[in-house]
Amino acid sequence: MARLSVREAISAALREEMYRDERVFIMGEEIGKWGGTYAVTRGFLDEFGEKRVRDTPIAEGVIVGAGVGAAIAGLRPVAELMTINFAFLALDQIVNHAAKLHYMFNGNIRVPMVIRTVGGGGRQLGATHSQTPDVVFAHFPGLKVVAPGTPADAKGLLKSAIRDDDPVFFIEHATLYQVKGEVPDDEDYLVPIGVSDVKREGQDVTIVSYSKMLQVSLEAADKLAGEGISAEIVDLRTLRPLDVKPIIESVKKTNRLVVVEEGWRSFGIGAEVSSRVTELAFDYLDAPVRRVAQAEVPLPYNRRLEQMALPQADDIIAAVKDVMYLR
Amino acid sequence: MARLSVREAISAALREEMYRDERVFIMGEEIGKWGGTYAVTRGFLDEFGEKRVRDTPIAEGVIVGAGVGAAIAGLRPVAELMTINFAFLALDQIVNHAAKLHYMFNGNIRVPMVIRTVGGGGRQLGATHSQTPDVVFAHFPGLKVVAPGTPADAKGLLKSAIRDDDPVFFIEHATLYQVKGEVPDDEDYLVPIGVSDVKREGQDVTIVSYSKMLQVSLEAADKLAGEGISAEIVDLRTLRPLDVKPIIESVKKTNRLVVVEEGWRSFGIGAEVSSRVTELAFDYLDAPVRRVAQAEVPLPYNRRLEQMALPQADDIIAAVKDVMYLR
Amino acid sequence: MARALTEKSAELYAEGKIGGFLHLYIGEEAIAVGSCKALGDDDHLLTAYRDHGWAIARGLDAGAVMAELLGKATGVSGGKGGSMHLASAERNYWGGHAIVGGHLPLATGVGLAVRYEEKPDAVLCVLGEGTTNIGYFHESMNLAAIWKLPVVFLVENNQYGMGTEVGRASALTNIYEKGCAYGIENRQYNGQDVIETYEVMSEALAYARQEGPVLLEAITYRYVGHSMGDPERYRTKAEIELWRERDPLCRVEDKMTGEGAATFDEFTRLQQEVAAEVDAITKFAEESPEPEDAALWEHIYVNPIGER
Amino acid sequence: MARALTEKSAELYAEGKIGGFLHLYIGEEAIAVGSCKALGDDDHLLTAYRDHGWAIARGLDAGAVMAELLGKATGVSGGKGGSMHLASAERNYWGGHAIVGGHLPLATGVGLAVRYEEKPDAVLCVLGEGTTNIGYFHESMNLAAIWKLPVVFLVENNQYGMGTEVGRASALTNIYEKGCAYGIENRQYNGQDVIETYEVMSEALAYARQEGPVLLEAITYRYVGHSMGDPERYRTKAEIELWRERDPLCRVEDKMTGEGAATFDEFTRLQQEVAAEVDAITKFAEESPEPEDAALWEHIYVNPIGER
Ligand SMILES: Cc1ncc(C[n+]2csc(CCOP(=O)(O)OP(=O)(O)O)c2C)c(N)n1
Ligand SMILES: Cc1ncc(C[n+]2csc(CCOP(=O)(O)OP(=O)(O)O)c2C)c(N)n1
Ligand SMILES: [Mg+2]
Ligand SMILES: [Mg+2]
Repeated sequence: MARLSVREAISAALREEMYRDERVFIMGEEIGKWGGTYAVTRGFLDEFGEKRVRDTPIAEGVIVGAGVGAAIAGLRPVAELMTINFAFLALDQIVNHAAKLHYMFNGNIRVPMVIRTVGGGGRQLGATHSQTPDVVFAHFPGLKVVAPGTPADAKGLLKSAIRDDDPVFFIEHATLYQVKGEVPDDEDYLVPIGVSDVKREGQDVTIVSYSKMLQVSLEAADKLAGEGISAEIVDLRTLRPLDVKPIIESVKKTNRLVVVEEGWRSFGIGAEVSSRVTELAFDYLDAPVRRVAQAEVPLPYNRRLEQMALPQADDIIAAVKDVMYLR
Repeated sequence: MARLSVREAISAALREEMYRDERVFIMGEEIGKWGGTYAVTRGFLDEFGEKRVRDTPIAEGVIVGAGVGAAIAGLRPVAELMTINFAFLALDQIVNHAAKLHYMFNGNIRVPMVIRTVGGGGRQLGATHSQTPDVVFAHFPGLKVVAPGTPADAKGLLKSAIRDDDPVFFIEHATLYQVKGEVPDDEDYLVPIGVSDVKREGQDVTIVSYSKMLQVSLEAADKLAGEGISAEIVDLRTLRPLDVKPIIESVKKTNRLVVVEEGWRSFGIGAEVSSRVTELAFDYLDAPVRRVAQAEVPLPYNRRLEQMALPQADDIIAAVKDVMYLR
Repeated sequence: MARALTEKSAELYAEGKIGGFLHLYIGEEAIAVGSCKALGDDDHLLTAYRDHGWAIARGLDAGAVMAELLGKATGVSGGKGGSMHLASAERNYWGGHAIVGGHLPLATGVGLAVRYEEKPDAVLCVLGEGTTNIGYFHESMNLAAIWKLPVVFLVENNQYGMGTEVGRASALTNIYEKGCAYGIENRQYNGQDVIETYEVMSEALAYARQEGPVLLEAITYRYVGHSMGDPERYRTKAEIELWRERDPLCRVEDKMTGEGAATFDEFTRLQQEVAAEVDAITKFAEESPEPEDAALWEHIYVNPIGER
Repeated sequence: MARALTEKSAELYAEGKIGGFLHLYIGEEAIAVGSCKALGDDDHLLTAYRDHGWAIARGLDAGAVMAELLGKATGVSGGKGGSMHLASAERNYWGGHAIVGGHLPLATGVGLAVRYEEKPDAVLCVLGEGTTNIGYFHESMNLAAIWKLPVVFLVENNQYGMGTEVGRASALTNIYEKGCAYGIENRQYNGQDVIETYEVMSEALAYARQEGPVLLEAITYRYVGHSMGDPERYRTKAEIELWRERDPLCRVEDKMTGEGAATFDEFTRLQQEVAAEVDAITKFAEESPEPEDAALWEHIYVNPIGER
């Protein structure tokens, strides 16, 4: 075990997999000379050389598309999109190509690639640079979508993603990189894709969350504990395919559910979780599911307004009290 | 009143608005000389000339983006994307530009434009050409998203969209164009954006749907009536902003809800409807909400497989019986 | 052969046995035949949706191609891809693709893999002239150029993108000149001539293997509509007739008989053989089974994860 | 003035009063100043995120610009846009935009509106050299060319896109040559010279009004990091020094004093006046109120629809 930040955990995963498999390489804007805009790949260019650490032009479509092509031809590319906001420029490659070729060609073509990107708000970057549109990607069959919330999961899931034979869309969070935690050193430490995880046990209410909002939910749970409320926290980790089993089990115990996501509420991640739980555990629910999410506005630059729009620990606490009929 | 097909209704709306307002013009691939791939704009080039009926290169990004620019500068463009599958190539312009400029510039910039496009499967066009990813667009604040299911709504909503000062994403359906119905002749016949509509009254169960699936739901309701089950059908018509009031009212009466959409179930339109109803009318529900949707696969070419994957009237009937505990 | 098969498929489409879109290649066959002749077995090929001719020329089993058009389990894509999505991993044919320009980045990536693994192969990427106006073209050409990838981009300039004449959509009508913005080798040639195609393509592939990308423009014409059902309001009968005179098949026939390389009788015999083969293929395809219901759920993922 | 204001904003950023990204324009000011001098009041302007210099040069109120950087209600975008999103409908300045290349299609559309309404105006669209590699560049240039839209695309070639030298990302390093793929007028010039900028821009605008699009390349350099916080591992101090010698401000000063058009004293006085003004502006901005909470919900739509 080592104590690593999410940034270090992701770097370690990339480095280990690049040593393990010659076919793994990374490409993207500013990942080489600059060292990655979030410093995840600092030093990689010197360590692995220009062949395996490829700075690209600003051209998101061909960054992903060339990754798809290289994967088809047998390599295992890790293509980086500097932020998820720019992933829209590559959406056609992601959902019409990466996600569909294997099925459309009846298994004759494989696309073993990872698309790494960074989402999230809270850094005053304005409406176009602060989005959390994870749900958009999670909607497409053929893609696997992963969004870790701790250093250990970040490492284990990224390693799994690189070893996976399917296209994986891997979403990091801009304000999680500094978060630290214990991470196994084992070079074969893998966290399985498609398995939700109970991050904190509790009795009174279930909070479902992922990525940055996992950390905020943990913070809320601490405060709630101080008020004598015991919250169980389930971390989705993978958005597609969605693993609801641990959520259902938890809800059967707590009978109350709050879903927390950073993105907009309407047509968001929480809607799916809420619907599934209602479908599968209707009779166990003592209160309607509550969703905590971003105010439905393009995120403003002003710091106060931005923070108003983003879900905070206090919003989670309020929602928990709502489903417990404590207000 | 005249009996028009959806195609004729949309043509009429475009034509009337182009006569009413000189600033309205249409642009897109094959809309001029070819007359539109779905023949919606047949004859328009001769009628209005090259200035107002503009064939474009195959370049979805600039088709939408030039529309946004022209709208900023005071025109009222109607940009056509040949199908919604190609809208992914313009997603950045749609959600990062059209949807955000007004807010980001604090009201100083307006984007009064319509993006018309065509979605839906069932024509054996294969995985990349058969999608119904309406939910992707509905997720973004700043955009209005409209998807009519009848000729009258198609006409009234398109006219409203063109007169609206905000960007409207207008989704037609490839297999709805032939559907006929009564359409008011009045040149100021408008259907308001953001208002769901009860299309059939009933007592036993509420079916929520829109676009093509509205027609399939009506068909299912007819069959159900034969079995003595009375279904109320609410047509969403607008996906953003979503109007749930008529749904809640209906559920308070029927106590049962089935949501029908053509797209994939996970993170789909139905998830949001289901969540909202559970939030707002939890105590009125006698059964968990059921969703009927597309099998979560990239749609296959083979006709039988494709039809298996798409929601059919029989699937709706089965879901209705489920929520009525009749099986 | 490609011609006959395509004409047969048009018949089947008309009979309603083929669904979806069907983009015929009639008039442009010389390009596929000449090019595939120049391609090595280990070279790679990617095309757009007008892919029947290419699939046949690349040596895919004609029965499996026809079966795919009919959506049968024996089709090259198991009936799931359809006419726009023919492919064969064995023949390094990475597909027909239906999103205009979407396969250009893919081809660039295949080229990257070839260089990465230090192989001597080349990649042929086929596109229409209308496709050169989309952003993908620009991004792919630029990346291929700076990384010196072994990709030949072959533009089939058949004068129209659906109903749009080249000059109405593209600032340059000599498409090959667009190579200037990437400082790459480029050339225009007569796509109706199978021999010229072969020669130009051989040279381009050799250059690509050694140096980097090439942009070729084959001047050609499609005799028929963009896809089945095209009303063709955008061009005249006279224009089509003009091009029919330059038909690539007649050209070969004239040339070979003229040079004494083959006799008229030999051609007639060949045509009869082809007709017989097409019948056999069609029979095979028509009699092939539909995919099983279970096929709907197969190949979504290589490593499926049960939703729990 | 632009320089002084920008330097002040860097200070404020360092003090934590400005959030988000802050992209400085130091070293490139001659381009904005010379260009805006050439623009008419009714002409249109669109830029990327490196927009402070442009906003000032286009005549936006400097106090409102500084207030925007501080996220204040008095900012040009009410504090909602931030440093990358300055705009003014009155000055036909349709914004700073933060998505690389995203404003090129917009500028094309503004040009379309100008032609549609048969107005005599032109559109100036400013972009970086790194931006010429994205698909939007290609699609916009082509559309502007075939429709002969009155748009001047001005590339500020400051040698880097973030940490990437022009030649590592672009097949052509003389960016203006990319115009060849669209058959349009194009030219490279010295962006460090305000007078030359003015002259070249005046000519380009005149041409655009009459004929159609122009691609200009201004050779320039940014003295500072891409944005505040750039570690600048990708270039040497010596390179920066070399360019500092070509500083556009010193250039003007040298030239005007050399020609006797102004004295050294006059320049010193000007600098003092500017410093005083910057102080006043900063004070105004700092003392301005924050936006109200209600602002969060305003301007999502022009025609809002209550969710029912
Ligand atoms: C991104 C995208 N936009 C539009 C279409 C619709 N479409 C299919 S083929 C075509 C014309 C392509 O013309 P060209 O590149 O000249 O190829 P050709 O069909 O002439 O071989 C269009 C517009 C599409 N499939 N994908
Ligand atoms: C679509 C997109 N991709 C990536 C980025 C991140 N990014 C911001 S500025 C920039 C470099 C742009 O370089 P250039 O066009 O030369 O402009 P300069 O900053 O030098 O003025 C990049 C990659 C972005 N904002 N948008
Ligand atoms: Mg063509
Ligand atoms: Mg630059």
